[in-house]
Amino acid sequence: MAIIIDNNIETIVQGVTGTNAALHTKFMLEYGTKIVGGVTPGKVGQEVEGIPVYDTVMDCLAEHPNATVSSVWVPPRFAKDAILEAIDAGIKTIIVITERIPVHDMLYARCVAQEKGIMIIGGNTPGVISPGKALIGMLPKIAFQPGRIGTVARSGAVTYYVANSLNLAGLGESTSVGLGGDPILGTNFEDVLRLFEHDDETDAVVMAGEIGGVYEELAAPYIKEMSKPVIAYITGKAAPQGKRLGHAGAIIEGKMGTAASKIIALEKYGALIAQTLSEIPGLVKKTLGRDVS
Amino acid sequence: MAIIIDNNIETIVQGVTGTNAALHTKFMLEYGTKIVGGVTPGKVGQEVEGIPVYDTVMDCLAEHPNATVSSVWVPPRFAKDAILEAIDAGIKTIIVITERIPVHDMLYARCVAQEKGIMIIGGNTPGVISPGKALIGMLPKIAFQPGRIGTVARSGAVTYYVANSLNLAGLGESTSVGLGGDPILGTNFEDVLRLFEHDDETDAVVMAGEIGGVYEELAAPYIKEMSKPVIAYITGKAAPQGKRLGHAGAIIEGKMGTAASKIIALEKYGALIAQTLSEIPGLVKKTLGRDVS
Amino acid sequence: MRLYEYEAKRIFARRGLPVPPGVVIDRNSYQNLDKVIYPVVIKAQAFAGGRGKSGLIQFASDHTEALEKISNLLGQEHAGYTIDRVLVEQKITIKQELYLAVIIDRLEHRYLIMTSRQGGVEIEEVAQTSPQALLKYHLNPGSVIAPFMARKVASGLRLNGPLLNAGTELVLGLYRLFLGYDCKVAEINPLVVSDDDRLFALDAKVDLDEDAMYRHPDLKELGITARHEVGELTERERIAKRAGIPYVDLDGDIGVFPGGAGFGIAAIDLIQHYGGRPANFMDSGGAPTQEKLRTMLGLLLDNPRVKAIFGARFGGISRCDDWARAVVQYVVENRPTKPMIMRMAGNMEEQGRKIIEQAKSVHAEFFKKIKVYAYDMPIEEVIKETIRAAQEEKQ
Amino acid sequence: MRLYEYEAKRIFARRGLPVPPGVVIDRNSYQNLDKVIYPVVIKAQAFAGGRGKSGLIQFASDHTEALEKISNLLGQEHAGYTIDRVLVEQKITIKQELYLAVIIDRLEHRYLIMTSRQGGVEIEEVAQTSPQALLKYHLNPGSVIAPFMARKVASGLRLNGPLLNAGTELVLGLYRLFLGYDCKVAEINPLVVSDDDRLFALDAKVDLDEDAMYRHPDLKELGITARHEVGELTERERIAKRAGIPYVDLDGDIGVFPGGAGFGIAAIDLIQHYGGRPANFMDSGGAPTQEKLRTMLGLLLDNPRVKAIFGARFGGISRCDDWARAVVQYVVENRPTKPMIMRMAGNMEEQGRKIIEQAKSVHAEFFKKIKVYAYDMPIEEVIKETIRAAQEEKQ
Repeated sequence: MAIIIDNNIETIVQGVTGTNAALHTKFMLEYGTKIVGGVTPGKVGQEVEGIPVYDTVMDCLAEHPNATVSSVWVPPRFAKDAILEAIDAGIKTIIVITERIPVHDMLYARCVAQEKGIMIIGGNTPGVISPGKALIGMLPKIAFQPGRIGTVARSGAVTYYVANSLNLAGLGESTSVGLGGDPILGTNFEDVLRLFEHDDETDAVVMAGEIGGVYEELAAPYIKEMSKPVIAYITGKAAPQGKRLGHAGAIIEGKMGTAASKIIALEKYGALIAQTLSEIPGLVKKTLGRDVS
Repeated sequence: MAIIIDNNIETIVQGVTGTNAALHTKFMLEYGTKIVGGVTPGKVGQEVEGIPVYDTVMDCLAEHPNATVSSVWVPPRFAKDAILEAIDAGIKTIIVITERIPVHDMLYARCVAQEKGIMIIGGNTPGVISPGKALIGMLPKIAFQPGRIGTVARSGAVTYYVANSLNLAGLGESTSVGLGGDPILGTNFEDVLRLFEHDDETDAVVMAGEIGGVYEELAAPYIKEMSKPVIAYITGKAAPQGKRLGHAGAIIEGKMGTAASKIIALEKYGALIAQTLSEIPGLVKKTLGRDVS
Repeated sequence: MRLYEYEAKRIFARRGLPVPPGVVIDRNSYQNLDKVIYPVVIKAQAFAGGRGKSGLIQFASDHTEALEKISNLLGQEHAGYTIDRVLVEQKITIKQELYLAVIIDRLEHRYLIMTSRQGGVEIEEVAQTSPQALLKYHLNPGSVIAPFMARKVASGLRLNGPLLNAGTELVLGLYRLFLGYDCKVAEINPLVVSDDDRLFALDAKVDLDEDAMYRHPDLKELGITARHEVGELTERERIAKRAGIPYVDLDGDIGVFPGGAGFGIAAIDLIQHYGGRPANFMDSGGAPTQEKLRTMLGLLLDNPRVKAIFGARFGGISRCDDWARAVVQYVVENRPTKPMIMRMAGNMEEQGRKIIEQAKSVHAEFFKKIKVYAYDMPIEEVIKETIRAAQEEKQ
Repeated sequence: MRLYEYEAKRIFARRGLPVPPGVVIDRNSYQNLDKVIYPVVIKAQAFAGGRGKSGLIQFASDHTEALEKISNLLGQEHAGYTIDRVLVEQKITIKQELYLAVIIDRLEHRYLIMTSRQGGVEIEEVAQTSPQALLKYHLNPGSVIAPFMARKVASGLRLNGPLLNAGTELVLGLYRLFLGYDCKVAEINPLVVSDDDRLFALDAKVDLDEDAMYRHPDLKELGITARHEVGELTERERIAKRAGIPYVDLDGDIGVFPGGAGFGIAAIDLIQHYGGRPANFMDSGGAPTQEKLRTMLGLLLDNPRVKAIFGARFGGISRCDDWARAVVQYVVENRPTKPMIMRMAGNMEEQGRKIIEQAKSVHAEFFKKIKVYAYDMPIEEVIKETIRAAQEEKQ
């Protein structure tokens, strides 16, 4: 079984009637993801790509009691409420596509989720894909192929390029997880590394971090405990200080969050550092000592 | 061992520098209660009746780590904070003398206390006395004598008159508990009945209720489970509807909280009803079938 | 403290909750009627359930009809109170009547949002006849309400489409009003959907916590001040309130001068039990000053209905000597002629007794009808003697 | 988003936190100096630690001295930015310097109140040299602060007597400001006790969450608008911001036109890794419109420093055909002469390729220096080619 999502999970889409959400609902369905319902307040009775729309998550789960995963596509000012609603209704995994959620909102939602043992991924995640099984989010399916390498990254496009370079080298992904570009994340590198470590469909992990925050540094000590190799690719070496680079979380604040500090920490605990995207597949193959696909 | 307070407990006084609190600190000390410290913000270094004053409960407990009981005498607008402070600092029993605490404040404090397993008595309680052992609050010692009857009442003066009539008949009290006259109480009749039921120094219980709220009705079913007799005295039969009678909690709201409804409930579950104060000692003696002192 | 409908609706309007456009009219403000749009509903401002059945709610389709019905209502007596004001509102055409309230659940010690699709009737009735029609949502004290929670409530009322969002806003608004004004009850019954698919609070019931009113200075701006939980104060009650003395007028002839609220309640019971009729409830509170004690005595002795005074002091917080001093000073200054039968026990009893004995020896004539018993006299005997004294006075 | 000291102090003042009386002076408001009481402190408004050591904080005892020092400071360059304003404050005589801050603890994901009796120095230093001098109090996200908690914090600073209550109010106020304005940091360093036993926030550091500024319309009243986390925007950055495009000027010669912020960061790294110099960071965001894509291209091509463009589109959320259409339209309308080396892969790649091929066949002369590679061309090869193209252009 793949981590986080698999081909047997049932999922719902919050904010399903929005343009992006509707488009990607289509893509997800095409990929085979089991979307059972959508939620947009005030729009009960409508359909999106044949999926029924409900006013509340509670109403939706009343009709589809097996849904355990939700993706959240609502505008940032409604994201906190959408997450809290999902938790209240009994959703177990919440994949938050919405970007630029106010920091205090996300801290609060994260706190509630943690108290109740709920997994939040994101905000500003491109989503999660277990190639050939299920896709939740807006990752382009063309960038991924089934395989035995787990990948985890902060950024969406980097997630695609990492998988792309693995695929071009004949490797594939067990699951690819986008943590998200926002500064406060529901799930961080260490959480996902732990999942991959215990996943028997994964042989090695590629983690792609970027400037800002301390999630990479925090994960470093766990890498030493892992039985599986970790290849790390950190971006932002050329980044200026004190300026957000697109992602709300991608900023060097004072001495915190530089690419150098992350690389030093990861290397210290045994991660193999890739300087470029193109180095990644070579390092994976070298560390596994064999050709895997 | 008596219920709630005994001669070995150490106690502190919040709001100790107020006129009433200072006076009753004197009376409590004279009675033998072990007051180890007082708290009034901004007054560290002062003394009240030889007791040192601290700025915060935390500071006080740092010096007197064995104190487990606090009495709260601060003005109503500070009561919630004083209770929360006591809970935060690790106090286990909080006796709230302050009256007319805003309802929402008391509900909140009660909720926090309950989550943490802390006992609040009051607000607007005259206090608790275990005659001959300890007194916390402002009960006049002259009204009480050691004995084997537990008493519990909403009102202060009624607590005195009940004990007074027991004493005049040669009976005495194991512990007398004032629940308080405010509408939201930290501890209610049932809680105290349970304590008396399991107290081997108590043979029978006198409970004195009054109009307003439903605490008497809620306690009634437990009386049936008790092995000890309960004599109930309920006041407010002559009270008009919709008017607060002195105590914030003493009001008949719609059909709720009448003396009649309380008496019917209590009688149904086996309490003996005293129509007047003077009937109480006779009923106690009759039900115990002997002369106890 | 229960508000009149028009007061509750002023708070609603301030918080942006939808109420029908309307004006308040009393005997001096008939001109407000010029501002209404007909047809109108005329609602007598009184604390009464079932106002419709009692004729306290009327309809008018033009100015003449409205004027006639209003002047008819103003001044009417209802359940002991005079109707001083009516609320005149534009008539809303009702498509559906719902129920929405936020209250304190006294059993659970939590907040409770209650809704029902059966609005416009007494909610207690609904609770008894069809409890499944009542939806309940609990919240912890002090907690904010998340919008999704409000939406759940609105959705439970089966509001949908644009009405779902309007309903969500209304639930949010009512809950925040409940929390923000320290309410014990904030109820809308009926909450109506109009024929043009809008929501209106057709009636509004708000019950404030008098002890928290200091936190809400804006209530004064809205003309809302402290009074009885339900109903207006009498003249004596107003005087007492100003002096900080809990005091309620009753219709008997025995003035009650107790110490402490709880025993005050017991005292009026006992007087009634032994065949007397109390003239009042009173509470001296924790530790009354001498001045306050004298005001209290004045309230009783100046009341023409009062024939005799029952007094009791169990010196606890308060001291017997202070009490005795106040009584003596009042008696010497005011020379009351009504009998006063009292008991004094507790802290500083001996000192108090000396003060009274000395005053008696100097001013024997003022103390002819005044008795002050001690610890050994059961309180109920004192009550019985007061009842006898009152009966003698009447003859 | 880091505020200038004077902006932070305006928020402090609005919330009733004690700041020394002072005025802000720029080149056009020297007259404000008439309002100050001497002696004064003159503080250059710049984002820099250790302003004292860099001469950015000066003192003056009269008007002449103040004028001279201010005109000296205004216009100075500091760490890449011009000093446009000074804050002139009445000088406070300091008895004691303390430290107080509310921040987000990124490890614990909770709020953190930090205090130290060693104020006026960098707190990181205190944390390293005497960690026991740093007191920490955690609170859960979104939770209100109880007054007793604030008192505990003030008491931990060993404030007592009347200062304890002033300190309690200050902690309450700072925490509420932190929560109320969606701050990431609200810091007072030093918090001083003056010789007359009053508390003052002598310096103020506030870091706002730009993504929550929509909740605080009053910031605009205070003249506070969105900009870089630290520092002002360049002209191009301002244009980009208005168009909703994350864009940061760098000092190289290769314009970067990526899709997605994360790969934008990777791209400037890779350009540098292979010996090139990026001219900018840019992010097209989730699913950019064609108009936005054209604005982005314009920002790069109109920049005289830019010699060549590196472009990349991995069609995910966004589609290759939309991207191709935007590129073609821009090229046809603006006929850029700089080389553009790009790669397009992903969703709707085939359709996109057709659009470009067709345009090339019609307008071959505009596309001479433009290449659009496909899925099979590794992205780093595209970067290397762009670097070569830029070098050729320079010659």
